Amino acid sequence: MSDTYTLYNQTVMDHFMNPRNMGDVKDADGIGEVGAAACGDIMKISLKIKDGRIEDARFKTFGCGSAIASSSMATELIKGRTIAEAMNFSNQEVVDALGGLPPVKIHCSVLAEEALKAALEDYVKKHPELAAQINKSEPVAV
Amino acid sequence: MSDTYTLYNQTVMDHFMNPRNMGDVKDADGIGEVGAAACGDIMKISLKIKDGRIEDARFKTFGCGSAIASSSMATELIKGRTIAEAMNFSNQEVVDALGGLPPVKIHCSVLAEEALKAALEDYVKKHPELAAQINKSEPVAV
Amino acid sequence: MRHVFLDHQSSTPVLPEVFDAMKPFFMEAFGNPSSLHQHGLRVRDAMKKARQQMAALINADSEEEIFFTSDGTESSNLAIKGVAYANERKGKHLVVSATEHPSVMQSVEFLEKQGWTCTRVSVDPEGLINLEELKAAITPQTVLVAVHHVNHDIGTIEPIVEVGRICAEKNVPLYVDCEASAGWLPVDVKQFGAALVSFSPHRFYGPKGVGVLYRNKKARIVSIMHGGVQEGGRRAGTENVPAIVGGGVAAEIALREMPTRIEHTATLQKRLWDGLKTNIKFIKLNGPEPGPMRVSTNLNLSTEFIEGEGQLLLCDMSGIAVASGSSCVSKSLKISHVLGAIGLDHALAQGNIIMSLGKGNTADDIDYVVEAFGKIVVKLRGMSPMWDEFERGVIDSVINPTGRGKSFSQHAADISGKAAH
Amino acid sequence: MRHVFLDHQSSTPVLPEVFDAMKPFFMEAFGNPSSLHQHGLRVRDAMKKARQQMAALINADSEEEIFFTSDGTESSNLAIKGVAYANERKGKHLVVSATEHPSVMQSVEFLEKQGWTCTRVSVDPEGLINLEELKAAITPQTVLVAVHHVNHDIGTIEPIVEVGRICAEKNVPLYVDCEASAGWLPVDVKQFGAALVSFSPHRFYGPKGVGVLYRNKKARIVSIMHGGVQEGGRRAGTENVPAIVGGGVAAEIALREMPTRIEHTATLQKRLWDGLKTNIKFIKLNGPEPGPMRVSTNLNLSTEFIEGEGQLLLCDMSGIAVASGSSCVSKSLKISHVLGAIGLDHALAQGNIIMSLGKGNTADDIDYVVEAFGKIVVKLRGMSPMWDEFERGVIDSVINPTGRGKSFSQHAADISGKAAH
Ligand SMILES: Cc1ncc(COP(=O)(O)O)c(C=O)c1O
Ligand SMILES: Cc1ncc(COP(=O)(O)O)c(C=O)c1O
Repeated sequence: MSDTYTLYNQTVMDHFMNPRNMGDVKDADGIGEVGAAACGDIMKISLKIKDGRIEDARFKTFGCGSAIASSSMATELIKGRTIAEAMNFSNQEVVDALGGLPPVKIHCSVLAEEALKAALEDYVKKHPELAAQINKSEPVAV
Repeated sequence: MSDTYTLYNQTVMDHFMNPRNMGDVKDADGIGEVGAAACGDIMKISLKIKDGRIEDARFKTFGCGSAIASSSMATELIKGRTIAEAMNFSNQEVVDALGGLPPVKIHCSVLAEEALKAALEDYVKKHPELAAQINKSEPVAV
Repeated sequence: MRHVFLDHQSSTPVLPEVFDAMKPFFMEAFGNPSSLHQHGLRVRDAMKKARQQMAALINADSEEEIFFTSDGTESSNLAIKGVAYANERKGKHLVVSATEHPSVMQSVEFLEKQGWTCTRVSVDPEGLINLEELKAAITPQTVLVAVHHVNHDIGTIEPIVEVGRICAEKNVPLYVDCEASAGWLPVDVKQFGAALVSFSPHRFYGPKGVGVLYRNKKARIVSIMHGGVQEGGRRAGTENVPAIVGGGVAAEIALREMPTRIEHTATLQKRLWDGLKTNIKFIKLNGPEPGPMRVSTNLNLSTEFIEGEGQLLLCDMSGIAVASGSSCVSKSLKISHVLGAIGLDHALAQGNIIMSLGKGNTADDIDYVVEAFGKIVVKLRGMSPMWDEFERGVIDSVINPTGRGKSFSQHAADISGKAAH
Repeated sequence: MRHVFLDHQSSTPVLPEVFDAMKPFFMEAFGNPSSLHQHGLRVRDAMKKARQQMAALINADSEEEIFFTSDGTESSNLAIKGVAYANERKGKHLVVSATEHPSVMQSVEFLEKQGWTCTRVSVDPEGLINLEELKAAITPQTVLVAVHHVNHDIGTIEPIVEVGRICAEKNVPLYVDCEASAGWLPVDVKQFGAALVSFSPHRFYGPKGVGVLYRNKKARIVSIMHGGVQEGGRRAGTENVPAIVGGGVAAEIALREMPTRIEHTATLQKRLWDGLKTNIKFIKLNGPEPGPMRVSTNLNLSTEFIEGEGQLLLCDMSGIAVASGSSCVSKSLKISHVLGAIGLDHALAQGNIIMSLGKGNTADDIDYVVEAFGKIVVKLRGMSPMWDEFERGVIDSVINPTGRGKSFSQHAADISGKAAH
C-alpha cells in the first residue's frame, strides 16, 4: 500500500494527531466540562479571558478522533473572540473549519460547542455583572 | 478444459450416446407404450418372442438422457429371458446395470420397467392361453 | 471440435480487466470494510468507486442508492421482502407479473404464508404483461409492484416505462428485476420510474458473488439479512470486496461497450434463428421475434417431438453449451412457469432449450451450431416414438397442424392415464 | 515503519495456494453449477470437493451436510430463521446465549417481532454461559438452542460439549456459531452434538463471499433465500464458485496447519499480554486469561481513562491494525453488547480495543506493538480529562481502585446530566 487511507479528512486527522491548545489554562477564568451520554465522550475546555476577549483556550478530551479534533479546532476558532461572539458560537463552524465530519460524528462538534458554552457560563457565573449584557447578545465591554 | 465432464456416469452416457436396440421390432409380438405424467417422458418397447423367450427387444423413447439410457439398457437386459423371468423384471436391474442414476432420475428406470411389462401384457393379451401359467410365475413352455 | 458457449444467461467468464481489478483484493488489500484502519479504509474507497460504476450503468443519481448483496436472488428477496416488511402497516398486498423469476415468485409465496396477498398479472402469448390488468390489480393496500425488464426464459422486453407510469399514477413503488437485461440493454432507473432495480454482474462478464440493488431514497425498505450495520444497515455481513470491485469494472465496461454488444448479438441472434428455422421443421421460437421486443441475447426454442435434456446433452457432446428450460431451475423436473404463463402447449414446453449469445460468439460459431443442431434433431427424432407416430398420422403437430391424428398431449395423457399438464 | 496486522478477526489475506485454486474459476471454468453442460458440470465437481474439505475441517460425516451461503451472517440467519420457520408447528421458542454475534441476536429479534419468544441465557464475568440457566430455559416449545463456540469479542471458549449434552437430553437441536473458532481451534460437530454449525473461510485465510452451514441430516430447516433449487433447495441463488473452491482449500490447509497455528498464536498472545500489562498501568484483559478457556488469537483490552477509537487511530498511524469494540459493528457508536453482558464497567467498555493474532505475526511485531502502544496510551492519557482527574483524586480507577474519589461513571453522569450506561 503506497497511499495512506484515513477515516477522517486531512484536516481532522491533523487536529487529531497534532491537537492545538491541548492542556489546561493556568488559573483559568472559566472551565467547562461536559459529557455526551450517548457515546460517553467527555470534553473539558478552560479559558483565559481578558478585557472581554478570550485570550487563551485549552482543552482536554476523552473521546474519539473527531471529538479530539473538534475540541482542538473549537479552541483555535474562539481565541480572540469576545464573550458575546463566543456565546453565539455554533458547532457548524467547527464542522466547516474541519472540512466536514461523518454524519455519525457531528455530535462531537456539538460537544465542543457545549464545553465552550459551559466554560463561558462558568466565567459569567463568577462575573454576575456581565449576565444582563450577554443575554442581550451585545458586545460586552468591560 | 482437458477432461470431459458428464451429467451421468460413463455407462449411462454410453447408452445415451450409442443406444442399443433403438427402433421398432418388425412384426412385433408385443408392444408397450407408456408415459410418465410427472415428467412427460414417453417410452415404447416392442418385443419379438419365440418359444417363450424374448428374442428381440427394441425401444423408442421421448425423454431425457437417462430415459433413453434406461430403455437401451432394459432392452439389452431382457433379451434372451423367458416371459416369466421378464415379468419379474425390476427397474433396479436397470439402475444397477447402468451403475446408478441420480435420485431424481430413478423414475426413468421405472418407466422402462413399465414399458416392458406393457409390451409383455400386450403379448399375453394376444395369447390368453399363457395367462394362467404366467400368473403362477413359472417358466412358460410353449 | 469447435466449442461454442451459448449459455451466457447462466453465467459469463470474467473479463481480463475485471480479474486484474479484483486481484489486489485477495492477498494485499484484504481488509474488512468495517475496519477503521488502513486495511479497512482502502477497501471502503474501492467499494465506493464500484458503487459509482454500478450507479452509472443504470443512470442512478448517486452511489448512495446502490446496495450490495450476494447475488441476483438475494437482491430480489430483499426488494420483495424488504419493502413488504417495511410497509406492513400501509398494506399487505403485492402485484407481480406472472412470469417473474423464481426468486421473486418464491419470495412472494413465502410472504403469502405470512399473511400477505399477491396478484399475479397475466401476460400475452409473447410474454408481454397485460397493462390493463396490472392497473386494475393495484389497490390502496398495494405496497409494491414487481415487473422485470426482460424475461430470463423467453427474452421478452416488458413495457417498463408504461408500467412505471401506472405505478407513479397509483403512487406505488415499482421494483424492476434487470438481471436479464443489465449490461445488454440500457437500464435507466429514472426513465423507468423505478423505486428498486436489481441486477448482477456475473451476467455481463463480472464475477459471481455479488448482486446489486438500487433503491431510490424515497423507497422504504428494511433489512432481511440481520446482523451488523453494513450497507447502511440494509444488508449485514462482511462484504465480498473483490467481487464488488470486479463487478464495478464489469459495469463500467458494459456501459461503454453496450452498443457494440447489442449490435453483435442481434446480428448473431438473427443468423441463428434464420438458420435454425430454415434447417429444421417443426421448430418454434418462444417469445417475440428478434427485434425491438426481444433482448438480443436470447433464443428460446421448442423443437417438436423431442425432449429438451437430450438436445442439451447432445449439444454438449458437440461442444455447444445450451440451457434447458428455465436456466436457473434446470435441476428440477418441472417445466418453466414462464412457458406455462404464455400458454405454451406442454409438448412444446418439454422440447425446450435456451440459447443465449455473448460477445465472444462468431458467425462461424452460429453456422456450426445450425448444422450440428440439425443433426441432433434428426438423431433424437429417430429415437422418438412421437415423431414416428406423427409420421404415421397418429398424432398431429402443434406448431404446424396437419389436421390428422390426435394431439400429442392427448396421446401422452392416454398412455400415461393422466393429463400431461 | 513496521506494519503489524493485529485484526485477523475482521478478515485475513487469502493464501497463495487458495488464490491459485480460485484462479481458473474466474475466466476459464466460469460455468454456473446449475448448468447441465461441461461448464456447469466441471464447477459442480469442484464444489463437491470443497464441500468435502469443509466437512473434514469440522469432522462432519458427509459433504452432503455442507451448505454454502454468502457469509457468516447469512449462515447465522439461515440457522436461526430456517430452523424456526421449519418447526413453527412444534413451538416458537428459542434459547440463545446473551453474548452471541449480532447476526444471531438480530435474527432472533426479527423473529420476536413475528411472534416467537426467546430466552437469552446470561454469562459470567469471563463470558462463560450459565449452564444451569440454559437447562432451565429449555421448554417443550423450544425449537433451537444457539451457543457460539468462541466469542468474537472476548475470545471465551464456551463449554460446548456440555451444552450439547444438555440439548441432547432435552432433545432440542443445537446451533454452534464457529465463526470465531473454525480454523483456529478444533471443531468437531459430533463431539459437540451440534445439529448446525457455521463458519466462514475469510477468517482463516480463505476468501470473502462464502459462508458455510453444516446441518445434520436429522435437523429440519427451510430456506430463507427463495428462488431456484440450488444447495438442495436450501439456498437459492447462483453459487460463488471461486470463493467456494478457495474456501475449501483454505479449510484443508487450516486443518493441516492447525496445531502450528495454535502454538504460534498462543505464544504471541502470551508475549503480547505480558508485555502490555508490564508496560501499562490500569489495563485490563476482558475475557479469560490466555489458556484453555480463551482462543489463542484474541486479546480484548480495556485501557482506563482513554477511549477506544483514539487508540485505534494512533495504532493505525503507527502501522498497527487493531479493532475497536465489536469488530463487526465498529461503524456504530454503541458499545459491544458482549461487554455489557459480562458486566464490564461502562468506562472500561469505552476504552476497548481488540488485537487478534495470525500466523504471519512475529515476536518482533509483538515487541514493537508493546512499545508503540505504551506511547499511545501516554499520549491519550495526556489529553484525557479523566486521567488528570484520576491523578488529582477526583475520580477513582475501576481496575485498581485506590479508595479515593468517585467513580468514572458517576462523574460522567454528573457532567452529562444522564447515566452513562
Ligand atoms: C431475471 C432473473 N432474476 C433473478 C435471477 C437470480 O439471480 P442469481 O442467479 O444471480 O441469484 C435470475 C437468474 O437467472 C434471473 O434470470
Ligand atoms: C461469531 C461471529 N458470527 C458471525 C459473524 C458474521 O460473519 P460475516 O462477517 O462473515 O458475515 C461474525 C463476524 O465477525 C462473528 O464473529
